[in-house]
Amino acid sequence: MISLPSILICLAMIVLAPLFPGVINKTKAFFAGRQGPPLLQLYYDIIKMLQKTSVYSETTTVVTRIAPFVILFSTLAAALLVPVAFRNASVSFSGDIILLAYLLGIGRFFMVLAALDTGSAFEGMGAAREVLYSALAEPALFFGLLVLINETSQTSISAIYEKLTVESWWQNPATFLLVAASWMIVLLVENARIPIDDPNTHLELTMIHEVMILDYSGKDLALIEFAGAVKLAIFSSLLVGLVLSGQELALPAQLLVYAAGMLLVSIVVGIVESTIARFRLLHIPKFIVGSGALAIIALILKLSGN
Amino acid sequence: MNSIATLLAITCMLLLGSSRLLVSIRMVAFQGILLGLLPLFVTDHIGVAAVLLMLTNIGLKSILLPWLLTKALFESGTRREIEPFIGFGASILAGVLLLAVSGYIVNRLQTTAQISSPFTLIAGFFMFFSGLFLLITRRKALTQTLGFLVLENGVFTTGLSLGSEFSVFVELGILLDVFVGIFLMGIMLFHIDREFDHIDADRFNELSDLAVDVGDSEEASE
Amino acid sequence: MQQYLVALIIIMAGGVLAFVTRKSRNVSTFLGAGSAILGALVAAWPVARVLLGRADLPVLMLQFPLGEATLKLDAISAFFALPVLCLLIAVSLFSGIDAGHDKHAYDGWLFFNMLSASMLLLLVSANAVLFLVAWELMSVAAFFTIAYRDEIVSARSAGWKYLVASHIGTAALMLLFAMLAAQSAGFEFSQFAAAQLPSGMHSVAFLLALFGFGVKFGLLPLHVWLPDAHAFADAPVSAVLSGAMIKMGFYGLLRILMLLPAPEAFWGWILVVGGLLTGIYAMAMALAQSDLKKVIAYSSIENAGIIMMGIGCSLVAIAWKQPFIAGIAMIGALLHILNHAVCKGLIFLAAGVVYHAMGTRKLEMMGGLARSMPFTAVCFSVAAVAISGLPPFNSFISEFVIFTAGLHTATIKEPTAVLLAFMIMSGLALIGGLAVATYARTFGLVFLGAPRQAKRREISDVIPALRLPFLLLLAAIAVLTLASPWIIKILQSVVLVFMARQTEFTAASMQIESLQAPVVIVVTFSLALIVIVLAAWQIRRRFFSAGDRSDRPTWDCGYAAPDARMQYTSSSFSQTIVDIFSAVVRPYKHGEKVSGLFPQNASFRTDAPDSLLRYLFTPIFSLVDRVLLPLRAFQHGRLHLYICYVAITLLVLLIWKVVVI
Amino acid sequence: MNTAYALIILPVITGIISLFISSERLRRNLLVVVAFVHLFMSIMLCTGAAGELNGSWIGLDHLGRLFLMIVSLLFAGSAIYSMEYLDKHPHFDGPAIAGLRMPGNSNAVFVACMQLFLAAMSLSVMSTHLGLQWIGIEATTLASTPLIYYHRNKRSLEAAWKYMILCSVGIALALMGVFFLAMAASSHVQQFTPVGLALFSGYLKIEWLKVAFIFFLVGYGTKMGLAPMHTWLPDAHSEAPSPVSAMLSGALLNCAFLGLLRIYQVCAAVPGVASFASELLIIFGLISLAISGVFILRQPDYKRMLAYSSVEHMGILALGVGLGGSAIAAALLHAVGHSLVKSSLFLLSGNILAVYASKKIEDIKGLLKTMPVSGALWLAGFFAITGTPPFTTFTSEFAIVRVALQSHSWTIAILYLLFLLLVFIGMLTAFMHMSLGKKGEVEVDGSAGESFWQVLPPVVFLTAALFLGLYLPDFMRSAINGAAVLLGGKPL
Repeated sequence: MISLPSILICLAMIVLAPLFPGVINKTKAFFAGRQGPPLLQLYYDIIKMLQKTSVYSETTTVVTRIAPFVILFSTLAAALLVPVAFRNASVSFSGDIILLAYLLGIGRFFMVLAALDTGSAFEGMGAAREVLYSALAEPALFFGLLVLINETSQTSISAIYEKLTVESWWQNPATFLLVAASWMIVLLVENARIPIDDPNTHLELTMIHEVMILDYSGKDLALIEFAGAVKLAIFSSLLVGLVLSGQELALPAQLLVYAAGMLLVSIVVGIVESTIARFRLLHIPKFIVGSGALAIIALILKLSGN
Repeated sequence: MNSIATLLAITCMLLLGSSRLLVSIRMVAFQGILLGLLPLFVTDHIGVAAVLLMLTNIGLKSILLPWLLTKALFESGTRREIEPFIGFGASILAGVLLLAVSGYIVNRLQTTAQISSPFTLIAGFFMFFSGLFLLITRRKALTQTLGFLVLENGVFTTGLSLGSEFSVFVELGILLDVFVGIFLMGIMLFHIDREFDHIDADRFNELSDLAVDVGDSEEASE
Repeated sequence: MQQYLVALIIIMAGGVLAFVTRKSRNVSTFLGAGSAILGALVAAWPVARVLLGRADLPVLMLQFPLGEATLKLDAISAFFALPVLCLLIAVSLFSGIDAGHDKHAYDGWLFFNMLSASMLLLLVSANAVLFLVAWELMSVAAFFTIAYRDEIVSARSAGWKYLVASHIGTAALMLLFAMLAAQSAGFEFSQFAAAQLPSGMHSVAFLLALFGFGVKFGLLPLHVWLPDAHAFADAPVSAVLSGAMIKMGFYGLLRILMLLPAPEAFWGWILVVGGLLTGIYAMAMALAQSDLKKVIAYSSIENAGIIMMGIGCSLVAIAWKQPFIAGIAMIGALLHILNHAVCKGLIFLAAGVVYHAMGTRKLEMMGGLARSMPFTAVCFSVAAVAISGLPPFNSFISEFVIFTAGLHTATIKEPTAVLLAFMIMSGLALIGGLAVATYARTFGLVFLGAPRQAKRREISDVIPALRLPFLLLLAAIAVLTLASPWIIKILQSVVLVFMARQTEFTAASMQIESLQAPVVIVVTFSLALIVIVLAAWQIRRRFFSAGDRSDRPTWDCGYAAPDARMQYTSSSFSQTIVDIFSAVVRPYKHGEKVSGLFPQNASFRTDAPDSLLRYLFTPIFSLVDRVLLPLRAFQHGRLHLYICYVAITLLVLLIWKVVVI
Repeated sequence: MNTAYALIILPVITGIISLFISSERLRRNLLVVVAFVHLFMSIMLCTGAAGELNGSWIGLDHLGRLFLMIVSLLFAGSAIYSMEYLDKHPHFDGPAIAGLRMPGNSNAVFVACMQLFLAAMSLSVMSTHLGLQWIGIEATTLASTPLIYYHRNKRSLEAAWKYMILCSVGIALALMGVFFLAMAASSHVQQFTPVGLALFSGYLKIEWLKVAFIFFLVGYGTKMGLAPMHTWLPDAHSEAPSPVSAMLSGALLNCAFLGLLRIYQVCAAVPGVASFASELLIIFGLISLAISGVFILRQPDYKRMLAYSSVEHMGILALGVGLGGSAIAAALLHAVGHSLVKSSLFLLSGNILAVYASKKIEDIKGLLKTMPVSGALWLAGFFAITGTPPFTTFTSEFAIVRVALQSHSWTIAILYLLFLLLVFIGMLTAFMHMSLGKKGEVEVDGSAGESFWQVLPPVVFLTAALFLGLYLPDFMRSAINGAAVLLGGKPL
């Protein structure tokens, strides 16, 4: 159930989480032929913001104040549930991934509330989109999960990854590729990356995630940004656990492979962001549903397999 | 007694054919007399009761009721049945048809049971049918009354000719009922005449369910 | 058992007395509410004992025109009595106190108590006739509570719709029970269970039951009465209707299933698919609503859908001889019934308070209430989080259990099994996601942001006394969350009672323990999350809030004079989602398009009537109307033809029966 | 025995006397006194205190008991009710009646005819001899026609005329049936009573018996209001004064029904004919249900609506008897329940009419507000008449469905429930419109229709209907079961 080493690794992952956006930006900069912001930029931002005071809109209520903590801690709690470095998650039990998804859900719920709390047109707009896309993305995540469960006949994500070996990949690679692809899309959606959302556009009208936290500043913003980074890390390590497998390695090797995998995911995200243009809002739902469709195809392949 | 039956049938035919109400009333009265005489022929032994029955029958059906109806007729000032739903000629043809039908029925019935006097039975059925026919096809309330009377006579005749005789007590009761019924109708004729100043039964259609208010439908279809 | 009956009598008598003394408001309120609470407390004792397996209460016989009727309180009944009693206490407390100081508050005690009493009677009636009697008493009482504000047209038509729907359901139930009774010695459930139906009949019975009870728990498309009824009834009534009466539908379904032999797999499939469609449809509709209470009403339908999925999954698992899945799916469904009842009670009462304060149910006119009524806001938010099935509250746990059932189904290497798991998980996920959207929207637009309309009156929070019922329900939520592992253990016994006849499952074969451990962890996480967040927030407020300021307007992208009416409205919030479901949800859009550089002041509003009502039932009813109207010409008032009818009938009969022999 | 004769003779005498009484008050008191004496005597008879009686002319078997009690009870109720009803001069709808005041003697006629009506009904209920029964039933028509014409206006006259003609024709058919039955009964049969005939069922000529049954069915069916011969019923019931409508619908229809039951009693004893009779009864029952459903939906006139609901319930009775088995007992129970509920509804409609002076449903709003007691009873009556538990009507209707399914005739059961549903929706729409809602634009004072004596009978009857739904006293159970057995059915 509870494994201490994983907790340590998990903590490490959390601490290093702000690194991955940096990697993504570096990749994008590379493709753009620019030098780009430093790798540790997010750390600098967070530290800087932590020293600043916050300014709240006069319409806001306690919801705005409390939301950052909910977001942060629900994300951290979720982080405890992901398998890290090919080992069991810090806490693993039957159906843990459900809890994971819903912990992220509560965070999202409060972010939406905070957005509505400001009573601004734009943030409401962002909130509306956010709830829609996540509502569509969650099933896609579970479809992929179904494939894995049926493959390994395990109900805890850690146990699933434990059973998941190279052989199972060889047996039906198409299936797993599709699942991986669909989860990749889910990652992009959940972390508001291109082509779903553009973290650093200038036009609030087109934003989703960024516009929701428009009125946050100082310490609160720092917490939210950090939570965002952790969320990215969570999904990345889910992907890593799915794609790579290093159960039989020794601990140091596991750590290395894992770290490489995480970086790889970030780089892939960066490549995607720098090659694909942001979709029009109308097309995004189709895109997400499409990711679900990928998983469903995988499911069908799987079933026709056995 | 077959002659009586024949006479009965003929009266019915005339009833169907006649347009003048007075004539019709006379016919019915005549029927009353014939009907009163009929039991004497059907039953071989004639007791006091039978005679009593006969007298009341004649008294009521051929004197009292016709008198009442005639009075009503003059009160209402209508003389003749105007354009019935089925014309008089057609009615007579229909009458012939009905006669044939009754004959056919009696024919069938004879296979199942022996009937003392089939001829009267035919007449009875025929009167029954033509009574119904009058009720359905004639406009005037008065004619309907007559039709009902004929109908009753038919039933009575049928009963007699089937030889199904109850005790005088019952017979009298039946007779009384019929009489009071016709009497009431006669009374109502006066009222009808007073209220509507016509006695066209087919113009009584104030009470019907043709009219529907659309008010509730909104709530229903909500 | 006697004690239970005494409780019934107390409640009913209180209602009658309250009606008699309705002239003096306080007395009748005291009698009505008091008796309801007292009765609930009295009934709670036997219920608890049965539930804990302490006592097997003796049955009670009642002489009826159609033979003796048995009253029996078994585990299932006892379980379903819980939501009723819980809500009865809280709601009577609420409206008792409310009626005390607010003369517009609900005070139809006679029918309120009648409703409660009949529900409690329904639960213990083990005889078809008695069951139907209780069922109809419940329905009729509910009708009067719904149409209580009968001077309002919409309330009347809601009542009309409700009663027609419920009567259609009852007709199906009459057919069902008559069918069962026709095959057995009498009207006793025990006799039904003993009866030998022809094999096909079981499915017919199930379908009839599904139809009859589905009307009550809002199975698509029989739910059409539900939104209006809940919207136009007073808040306490809606709380009881949605929290307790809907559940009676499920009780009936389970009761019938107990009388039938082991279920066919396709029964379960019907329930799962039906639940899936119901849930998604309800959420899509909820998002399109602009009426606060209708949103909540639709969410009741959605939760009914989730419960259906749970029960359906369990039935399929029974057919597949999968004790564990069958067990936990049913446990999840039952747990969800309980959780939903509590949360729904809470949120409806809160909504009622909002309605009374604002004088409107239109979401478009609300906003910023969190400032003026913080307590209500807290209650509403807790209930909202809970109902949308998010941690850290109770509804998440029940959904989690059903999810687990889905996960375990997926481990079976059968395409059908995976399909089932697929439906359950995708359904729960999608419904859950939409629920999040719905309640974020509702809470956000009602309580957050700036008020959307100029205040008509000074809006104040509930009076202190009135907080009591809310606190009770909050406590109930807390208990249901924290004690859930233990509750699951109890529910297992209930489920075993339910499955006793059809299956040979035992506590051993069900091995519920492997579910308890995860639930314990989930509870721990929830608790930890709450504690840490609150602690962190307090610390931040106490020590790190130096220099924070909240005196600036919301950043509106440089627009100089932002205004409350520029906020995102409820319809605009849900538009993006509603557009996706435009196949089923067809909102009316009133208003003209804004055009030109300097547009005239335009107006725009939308409302979304229930599509199935609009496109299915209204056409059917008007069709019947159109078919039947011409037949009225039969009664044309012409005596001659009337006589003709008689003659023709006679002739037809003679020719048909005599001549042609 | 003498009591039995007294039951018939007494009302006749007093009725004739009351024609010549000048004092209005005395006359009415006489009516009430007679009613209660009659009730008392019939209770004595039914409890057997006056000795068992089964003469070849007048007798009282279980069937008779049941229906005699109904008649007597309802009459007592209507008598009480009419005390005040006669005082009021409700100004009726339609210009034809405006400012019409009833001539003084019409009350005398009313009172007299009421009592004759009672006598006739008692006769028809208690006569075992079929010819005698026919006389009784025809007499009921004669006695009730003036009652329908009580209001002395065009509409009531028209209604009375139609009633008179149609019922007379029907009854004539029934007489034909009596003769055929006599023909069917060969010379072996000593007494022309159902029992007597059933005794020699072996000797009955089947052909003739069938023809006789058809004539009885059409004849008494007309009087009983089975569709499509029911056409007189809505007119008469809606135009007659309310206490009379109550009697017509509650008692008279039952008398005609009893007439039908008597011949059915004979048929049930003959193997070949029983199924034949049942089939016809089922068919007519369903037709009546359907027709009433059609006309109750969107019915603009509430008294007519009640009349059509009577047609519906007669249909249920026919259906129940036709289904046989314990459905017969259920049908008899239903007859009791229907009489109680329907009569109280008609009495209440009188109260409403007196206050609102309109029979149009749309003119009437917010009964619960304007006349609380009557309004509440009106709604209660609605739930009772639509067979909502726990009223006794539900018990019988449910039992009938069960039997229908026992004989595996799903179509019958489903059609039956469907028509009931139709009726329910139609009546619900009307009753909701009338009872609920605001007071409406026309200001009326409800007190006019709320006097104690005009509310008492409905209260009593509805309470009885409710009580019977929850508990069936032994004497009733035995009566119903005994009657059912007479008709070849099973006990409830």
